[in-house]
Amino acid sequence: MDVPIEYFVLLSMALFSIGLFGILTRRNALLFLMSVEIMVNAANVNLIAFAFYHGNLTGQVFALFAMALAAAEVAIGLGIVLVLYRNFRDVDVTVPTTMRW
Amino acid sequence: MAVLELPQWTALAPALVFVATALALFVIDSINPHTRNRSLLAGTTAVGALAALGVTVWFMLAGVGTPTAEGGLGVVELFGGQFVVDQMTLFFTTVVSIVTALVAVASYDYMADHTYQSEYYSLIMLAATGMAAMAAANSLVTVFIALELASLPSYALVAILKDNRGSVEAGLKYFLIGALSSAIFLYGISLVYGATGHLQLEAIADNLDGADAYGGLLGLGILMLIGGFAYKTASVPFHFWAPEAYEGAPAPISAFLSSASKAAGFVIAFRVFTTAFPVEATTAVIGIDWTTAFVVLAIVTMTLGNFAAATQDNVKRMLAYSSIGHAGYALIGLAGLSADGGELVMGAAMMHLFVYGFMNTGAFLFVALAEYWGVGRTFEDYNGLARQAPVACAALGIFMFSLAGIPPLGGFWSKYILFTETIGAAGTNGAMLVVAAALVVNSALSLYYYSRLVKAVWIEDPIGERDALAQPIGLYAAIVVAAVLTVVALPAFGPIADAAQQAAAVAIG
Amino acid sequence: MNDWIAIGALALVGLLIPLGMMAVSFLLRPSVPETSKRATYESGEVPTGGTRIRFNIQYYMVALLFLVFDIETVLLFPWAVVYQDALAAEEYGIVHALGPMIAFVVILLIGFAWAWRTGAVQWARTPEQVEAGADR
Amino acid sequence: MEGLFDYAPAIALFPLAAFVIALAFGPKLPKKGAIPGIVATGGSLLLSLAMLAAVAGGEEGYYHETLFTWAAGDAAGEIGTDAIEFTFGILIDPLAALMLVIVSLVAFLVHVFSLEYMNAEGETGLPRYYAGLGLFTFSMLAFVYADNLLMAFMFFELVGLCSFLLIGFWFRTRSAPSAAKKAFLVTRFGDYFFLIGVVAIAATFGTVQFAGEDSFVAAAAAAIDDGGQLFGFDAETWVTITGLLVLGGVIGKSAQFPLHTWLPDAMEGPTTVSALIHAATMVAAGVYLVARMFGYYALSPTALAIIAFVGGFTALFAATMGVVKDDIKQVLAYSTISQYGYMMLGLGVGGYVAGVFHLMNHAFFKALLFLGSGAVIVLMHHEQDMWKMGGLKDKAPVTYYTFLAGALALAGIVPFSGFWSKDEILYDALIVGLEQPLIMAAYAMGLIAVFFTGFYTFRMVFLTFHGEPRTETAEDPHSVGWAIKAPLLVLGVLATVAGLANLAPVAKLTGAEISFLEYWLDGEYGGLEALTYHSYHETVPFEEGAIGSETTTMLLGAGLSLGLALAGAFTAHALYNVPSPTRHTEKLGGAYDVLRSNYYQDEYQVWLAEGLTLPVARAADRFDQTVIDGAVDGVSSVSLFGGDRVKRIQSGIVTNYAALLVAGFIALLIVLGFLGGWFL
Repeated sequence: MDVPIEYFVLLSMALFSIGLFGILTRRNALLFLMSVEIMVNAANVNLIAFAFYHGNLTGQVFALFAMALAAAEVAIGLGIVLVLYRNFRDVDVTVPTTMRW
Repeated sequence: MAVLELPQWTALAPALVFVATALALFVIDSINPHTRNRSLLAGTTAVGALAALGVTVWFMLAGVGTPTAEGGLGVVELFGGQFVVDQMTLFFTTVVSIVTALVAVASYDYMADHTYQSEYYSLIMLAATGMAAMAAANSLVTVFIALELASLPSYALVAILKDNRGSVEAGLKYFLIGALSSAIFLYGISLVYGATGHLQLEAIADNLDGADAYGGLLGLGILMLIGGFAYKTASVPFHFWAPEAYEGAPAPISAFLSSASKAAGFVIAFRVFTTAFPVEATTAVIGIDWTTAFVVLAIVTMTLGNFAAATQDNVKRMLAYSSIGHAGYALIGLAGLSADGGELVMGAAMMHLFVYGFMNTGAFLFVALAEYWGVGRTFEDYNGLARQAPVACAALGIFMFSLAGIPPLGGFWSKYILFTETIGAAGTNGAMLVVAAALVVNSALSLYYYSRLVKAVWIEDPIGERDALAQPIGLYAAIVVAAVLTVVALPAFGPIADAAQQAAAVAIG
Repeated sequence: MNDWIAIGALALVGLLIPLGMMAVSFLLRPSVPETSKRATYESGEVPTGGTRIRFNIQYYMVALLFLVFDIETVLLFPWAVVYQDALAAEEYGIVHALGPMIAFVVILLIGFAWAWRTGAVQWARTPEQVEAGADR
Repeated sequence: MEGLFDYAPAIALFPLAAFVIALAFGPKLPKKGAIPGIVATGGSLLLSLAMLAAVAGGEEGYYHETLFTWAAGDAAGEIGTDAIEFTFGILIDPLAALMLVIVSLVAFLVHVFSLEYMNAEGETGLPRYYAGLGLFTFSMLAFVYADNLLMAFMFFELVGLCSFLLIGFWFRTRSAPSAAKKAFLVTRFGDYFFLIGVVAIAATFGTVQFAGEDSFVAAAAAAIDDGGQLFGFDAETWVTITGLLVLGGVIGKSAQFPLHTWLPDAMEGPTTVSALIHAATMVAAGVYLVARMFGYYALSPTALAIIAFVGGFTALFAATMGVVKDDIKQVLAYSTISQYGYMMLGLGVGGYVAGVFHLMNHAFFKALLFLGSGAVIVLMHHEQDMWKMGGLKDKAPVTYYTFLAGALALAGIVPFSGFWSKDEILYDALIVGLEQPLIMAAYAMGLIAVFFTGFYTFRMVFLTFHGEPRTETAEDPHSVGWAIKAPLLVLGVLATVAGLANLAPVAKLTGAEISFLEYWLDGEYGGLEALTYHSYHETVPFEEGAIGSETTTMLLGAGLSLGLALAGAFTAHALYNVPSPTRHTEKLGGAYDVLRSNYYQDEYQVWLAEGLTLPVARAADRFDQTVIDGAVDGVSSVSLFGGDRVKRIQSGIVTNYAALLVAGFIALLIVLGFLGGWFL
């Protein structure tokens, strides 16, 4: 199989952009989190594709770490979303604006 | 000294001490769930931080990181170059551990009524571990892991006051921007990896010329890395979390984040950009000098931070913006790098971060004290505090004037050296003159709002009647120690400057 | 011919079959709109309350713990793959190969023990425990 | 003898102690601080005499010691040493030792005189007076033995301050404070140039030492020999420029044209102060400074010629104004200006010995005259107008005869001291003037001034002491005590015989080696080689001529000046030594008004201040108020406004943050990508 590396980069960039789009448009905290996960996975796609391309395993191993960290991040994020809901009765990220300027 | 006989991995001892302390706290809490034994918890934390400090200082004295040619033990490389322990590592580990110790001591009083005691302290220790690891990270893998290790506990720490809307809001914003930034950072890493095929910093530098075909890709990757560092150091345009996070977080955590976390962010930025992307070689590949980006960021960051700070009413938020401004000053260290050196500028930036670590921690701890007293948040609320708490307010005066850069305090010397070195660097990079001008203008502006606080505390009359103020021993001790360190930084400035310059020189190689 | 054509055909068929079934069903079924048909199914009982119910917080705790150990496994895999080779290699002893992973697992275990002790995996609390931990 | 030099700092420190004592305990002391002052200045006098002896009898013959280094740096000069040091040090060579004796002697006598003059009539604020005198004496002595230009400058300023304080001693009157301010401002104006000169010299040569290997004088000489450039000028031109800058301070302090206007007004101070500060010592500081760094001026013929010409002009100019004054102190003030003009003339033509000689003599006879006038004022119950005096000769013989001795010295009548020194100056000017037209002009002015000097001096004497008493107070004068008479007698003797120190014409005629002062300043009795008369004489670039033989020239010049002085004296005798003299002013016609108004010097300076400086200052103020302040205020309000706008970016809504973050990132990406060519 000989898919040029550019395609993977394009794929990952598309994923990244989709994630970014989600972050910019979604107000729901969970969707926000999911969008971030998409971006992280875009990076993982890159890492794995380039690991294949360069013929070393560094990228793949790093992708594993990235996944672990993303999971940890989500765990924290969910906790924060939980206390957010408790305090603001909503998971809309645009609601908490007590501090500004 | 005995360092020689130790196994290699012990070079990471400061970080290991931190993590061991965190685990010890978990064990303590497991033995006696939900323990409220503050002395034990805060004490363990402080002892752990001081132990890490002791080890670091011992390493420094023993000559770890000092080039062997000068009689030192040389730079220690670990795990195939994934970690490196050199002078810069030790320099910044010192900052992190001192700030951690101060924060732990101050939290003894500040968090007295809090439910989650052991969690709080162990999260601090884990974050400190991350920061110490950041100082030693020498590969984009370890950089990212360490960065996340520092960030994740920080999110939780900011939001730890679960019933306080401000704290939760701050945590949410910090987390969301942090998650976005780390995603961008990770993507940047993947692009750099794609362009060079390596994640270890020296290996990246060695393979830069092989990345000719991917100049744009590498450039975008580097830019995304800059984004990640900008987030960690609260620099424009990734600074948006900072004002809210610092304002909403418990004040000792604000101190911790704005001092230690920022310093750690800078150390990896310094290391990545000096080791992995040497200016000349990188410019050849990506077609542009990346210092340009830092010149722009430094100017914009310091200007935005100071300008926004000038009109704040809320003391904590003012300090938050001023912290952004100081990030701008420290960014000069990267902006001033050039093909034929720049270690002087970077050393000056490191000095500034060192001194800033104390004075800014102290300032935030004073806010912690004010919150402990419950006097309110605005400048007016602080009016006339000096009559009731002269010692703490004298310390505040020291912090403010040092932050503003008034002689003869430590902040003046670091800023002064930064300024002269910036001017010196203008020989190779004309834009540095603009940076120097911005530095001066912003310092002048900063004096306005710093002195405003001093004036409020010392000169103004209190607005209303105030009850007698308690004198929490932990907070007072931390503030006084921070003030003493700020003042002591003056006679000690020679050694600090030497250490910073040497560390920068070794890092740039 | 290209391999892709087969894939394309498969995708097409995969799409057509459910759509076709739905279309056939739509054409054949009688249409009798009734409010009870829209009600939440609760085993024949009359439904009470809204469809959105709050889950016990323990679901979250357990989910998090699951996540942690799930990820642990991910990190165990590459280690397991190279373990034999590492033992076989001269320069790495068993301490070098096994030590880090033991440290990793120990850290996890400490965390797990702490979570257990502080009640993260406790599904329900007895009245005494509720009493004791009222402030949590 | 050498060990004595270790006590040199005490010379200045004694009066400083007196200052502190008078300030701290003055009101409680019996004589309100006079006694400590007398003791201290007496001690200074004894020590100064000991220094004189030590210089004369010592091995080295001088004392040069750095006592305290208060700043040292790496700032390299344009040439010279690569590190600069600012120090306090003491340099006692023959010149300084002589001056120390003069200053401490006059100060001592003035202190004694004050005991009666000031303490007599329930004067208030005496501790302030004695403190001022003590501080002045301290500053002046320290100035005299300063071993570098910067230290000299500091004490130069300090004596100026003391002068200000003492002129304004009677600060409740209207005129005294204004005179004090005028004195301060005018001398400050000159000092301003002095300061620039100090900085220029320090920056050029990297040293401000007067003497020794690393003095700026030596450095300047070396620079001229090298023929290099200094700050884009020829070395000599630059030396001239810096020398003239320093000369600004000299002109201000020694009341030379055009900065002389403060001195007559300074007579508002107590007469003792006038005697000490505005006649004998402080005003001499300027001339002394020229003598001190004479080696430097000697390098520049231009600077010397300017000094000479200014001196000669001032001598004549002030003498003419002295002719029409009615106030006894005013006459003396103008004569002081005139006499310092002579000294400048002497130094300017290279007559180092003559200048210093006249400085010494003048210190004695002018202090005498001022103290004498003080005695007259006491006699006259504080009346200073000479037209209200007359006939005091018989009622106060001691005052009269001592005053007469001083007057004869001032007029330059042989054999009183003033004759010898003035004659030497004029002789030096003449021999140089024969080769240099400009100096000749200066000489001519000096010569004409001799006539006026003789005239106004004896006009003063005759109006005051001779004729019939013109008022009731003059008929029944107040009596004076020993504290007034004793200083008068001492000074009277000195004014009469001080000429013996350097009887140069006699020496030339007879061949006897009796020009002691010349030997003294020439290092015959010890001193620094570079600071000796013959060393200077070699450096001074003027040719010397003669009319016939040297002796002829000398006799001719002496005869001419003596004749003119006598002519002036006899004119005064004819006009005023009558029982009831009249003013004779109508004979002067329109010139009277000009002279009476001091050549409108004050008017034009006031016009300069009000017509020129004030509008400029107003414009500058307007500029400062509007443009500068406006800019500063503008910057601050723009900053605050900008800060207010900037912080609005922080909208509080986290999705906005994400959007702005991405936007900022993309902006950076576009800029860098565009510059780096990533999109191509």
